[in-house]
Amino acid sequence: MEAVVLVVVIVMLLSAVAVLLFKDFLAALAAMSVVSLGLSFLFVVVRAPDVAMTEAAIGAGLSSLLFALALRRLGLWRGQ
Amino acid sequence: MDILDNNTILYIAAFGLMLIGISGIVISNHLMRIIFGIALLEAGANLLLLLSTYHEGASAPIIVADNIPTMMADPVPQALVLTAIVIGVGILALALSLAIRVQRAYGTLDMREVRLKLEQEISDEAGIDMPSSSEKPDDIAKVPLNSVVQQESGS
Amino acid sequence: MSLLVLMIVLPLLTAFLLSSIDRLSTFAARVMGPLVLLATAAIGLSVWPQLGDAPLAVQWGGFQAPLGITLYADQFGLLFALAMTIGTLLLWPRSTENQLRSSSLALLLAGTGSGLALSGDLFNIYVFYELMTVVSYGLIASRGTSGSFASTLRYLVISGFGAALALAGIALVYQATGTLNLAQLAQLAPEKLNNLQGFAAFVLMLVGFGVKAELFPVNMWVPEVYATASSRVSALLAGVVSKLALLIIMRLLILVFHQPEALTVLLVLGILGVVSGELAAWRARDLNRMLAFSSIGQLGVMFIALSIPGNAGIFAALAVMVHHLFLKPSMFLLAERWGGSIKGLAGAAKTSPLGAALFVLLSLSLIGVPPLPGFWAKLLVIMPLLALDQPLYYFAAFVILAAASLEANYLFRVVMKLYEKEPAATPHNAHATLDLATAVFLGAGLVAAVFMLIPLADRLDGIAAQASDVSTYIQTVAPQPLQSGGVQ
Amino acid sequence: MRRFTAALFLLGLGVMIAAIYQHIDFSNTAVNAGQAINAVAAEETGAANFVTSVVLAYRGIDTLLELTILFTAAMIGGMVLGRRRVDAPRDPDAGFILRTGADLLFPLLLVVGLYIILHGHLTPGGGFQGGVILAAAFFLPLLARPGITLIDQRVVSLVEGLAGATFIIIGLLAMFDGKEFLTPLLDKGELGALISAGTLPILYLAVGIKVGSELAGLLAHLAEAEALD
Repeated sequence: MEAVVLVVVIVMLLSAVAVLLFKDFLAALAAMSVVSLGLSFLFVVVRAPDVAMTEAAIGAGLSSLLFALALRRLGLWRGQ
Repeated sequence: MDILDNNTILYIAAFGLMLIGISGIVISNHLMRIIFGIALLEAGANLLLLLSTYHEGASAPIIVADNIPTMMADPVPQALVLTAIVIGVGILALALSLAIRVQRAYGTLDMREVRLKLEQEISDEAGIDMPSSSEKPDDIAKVPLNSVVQQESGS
Repeated sequence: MSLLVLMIVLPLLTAFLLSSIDRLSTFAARVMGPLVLLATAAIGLSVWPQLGDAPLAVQWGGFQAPLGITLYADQFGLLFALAMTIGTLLLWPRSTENQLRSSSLALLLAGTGSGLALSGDLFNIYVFYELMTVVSYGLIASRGTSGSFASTLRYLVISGFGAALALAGIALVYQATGTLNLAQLAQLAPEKLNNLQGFAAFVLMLVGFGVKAELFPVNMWVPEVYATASSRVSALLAGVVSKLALLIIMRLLILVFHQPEALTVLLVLGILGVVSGELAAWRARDLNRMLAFSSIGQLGVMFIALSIPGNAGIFAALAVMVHHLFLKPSMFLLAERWGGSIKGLAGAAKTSPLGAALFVLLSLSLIGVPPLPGFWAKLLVIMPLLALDQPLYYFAAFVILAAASLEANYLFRVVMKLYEKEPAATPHNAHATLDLATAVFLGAGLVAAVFMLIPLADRLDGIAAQASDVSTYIQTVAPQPLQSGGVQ
Repeated sequence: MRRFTAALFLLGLGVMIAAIYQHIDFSNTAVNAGQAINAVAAEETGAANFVTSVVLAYRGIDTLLELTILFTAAMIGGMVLGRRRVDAPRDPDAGFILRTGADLLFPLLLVVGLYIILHGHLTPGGGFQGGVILAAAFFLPLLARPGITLIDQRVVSLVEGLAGATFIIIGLLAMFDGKEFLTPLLDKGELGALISAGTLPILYLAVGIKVGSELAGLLAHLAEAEALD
């Protein structure tokens, strides 16, 4: 269990750094979702299923959607 | 794994997220990155709040079929984090809406430029010369509109 | 059961329903907001006298003290809850474009402001504070200019940063004590929070809640916001909302954080606030920004007052707060039509003699010229500072005096312009009747205070004494002691 | 230079955090308000999910304020972004697959969302999580067919107003009963049954509808905002 948690934390922190370093905002957004999903896993580890569900739905899902919509309106969406 | 028990790893994650978030806010100038930084900082603070009374071996604070566990996790921080996450998404949406309007008006999301243009607008409205700012970076003033955004997103 | 909760809940309910009411009748929606605030102000005033003897604790949802959320009403809290409600009523936003939304926002501001002043639970304070912040964004942005959007955005970034730090501070407090109830925290703090962790929590929360209280390093938003928001909104934010944030810091300082380092931090940040604010105000060339910077300076004086240990500090801070509460909104209302460069104000006294006379009176009180309340408020800060007999406190007293002379310099510059014989090239607008009436009303309050100085001081001293009485707070709330495996 | 200062600042911050971490005492975490709530929550509120008890009963006012924050944010979002011009360019139609997918998913998401909301007092989940799914359900058709008006704006504002008002009115009903604001009413029922925990499921339904409508509104505002030409 500890090994899994350690791996998730490392991936999460690396993605968090990547959010700030990626030049492409879409890639940064993807890294942000990875952070949210990792966080959601950690919430399960600390026995908070309600919070984990919320983080997955809001942090990884809804926030990313909001960011994506905004990036498109701001002209920072490279895939377009 | 004596030094790296579960608790330590989780605390490192929480403080690490907060530190990375703060660096994002302090170092970058582009608004989107600052918003990302705030989101990371909030995520770290949420995790810290949940960890505040975390006990290894506790079960989730839910009773399933009359089976009352001996040790349940503390439900209070969970409720608090639930609240904080929802507040966070509300403010995030607001920040993004404002960002769209500000970019439409000023043509940039670089916060230093936004600040300069804001000063300019206030001064124009008041009918006075712009106060000389000591922080005014020369390179910024010369860069044409939009190009900073493209530099950030492109290449 | 106490009707006091209605002060918070009724404005929220009305705000939710306002757009639906508007579809039925526009007139009803227009008068509904002020009427509800009148009613809640009446409720608050009716509770006021009974709080003099004993404060009141109400448990939301009827759950026991450390489990549920406490609403704690003493005269200190209720004073500012009433200030918020009545202040919103006096400064009711008048926006032509977004009237309905502005009304909803004003109602929400009154409700959350009252709740913030009366809350007795750490996380509940955080949520109230966040709601108040979001409502302020709306009020600032309701002006609809690109400048107001940009300043709101910059304000949002600073606030978001501060709020996340405050949340981390709350996490540290809960980790150490296992409770969020302020009364229980007051019981446990000497044992569990008198250490580095407690100090870190204090600093984090100070930065978080200090954003609204215009605390020194996190007040970059102040001049921009007050220059771009409408005058009524600036008056509300500078006059009342900043005091509520200060009230939170005062409560935390009285009940939870007793480290001597905490006071030093406040003192240093206060001094820096006074110096930076007054210098910037001195350099400002338009009235709105001058008032904004001077407000930073005034809040700095309040932080200095807070750093005085014991009852004297609370009393002094309260006096300065109440003085500023009357003075700043009035000044911002006068600045409504006098926006723009100070040079352009030449001869404005001719078009609005009453406004100019009032501005002179307010300036004199702000500087602290003897018979006016501002003098006594500053005296209350400086006397205990000198009595403490420590170099840093002496320095603070010196800074306040030096700031007064700077204030005199830049305010008289404005006054001289107002009474200049040569009128400016562009004609001045006279003040809107309602703005001027409100400003005169607030100014009359200041003049009245001159004649009731002794009873007023007694009353404020009583409120300060009640606010700084930790044992009464604990007894009134009476939280059940926590034990492993449940309450006793 | 700027980067260097920032790096120095962060280094200092890191050292400070490490120092604080050294002083955190992990020993006394068993004594806290949460454990006290765990001991009495089943009896006092009748909900099997104690987080729900805390969110809706013990700290119900926090939840009300949180809904108000969403309400305010949605209102300001609408105010800031404004109405779109009629002649503003629209996004292209999303194509057959997404359209059909959206049509199929809409009822499914609706049912799942409501299920999660109504079981919030028994299992993990509740008004917030379910509300997000409801928001997604109503937003999906908008994504598939840009420019359609799925629901009347007046209906939306009525629904969100009423959902918030329901929460407050349930709280006020307790006051008419002589109890404090937001005291849970009605029979607590059998622990673990669908119809139990008194007014808590009704409150969660109000929360879910409120969260769903506000978030859908925010998403729609952002999606409808005009692109930068």
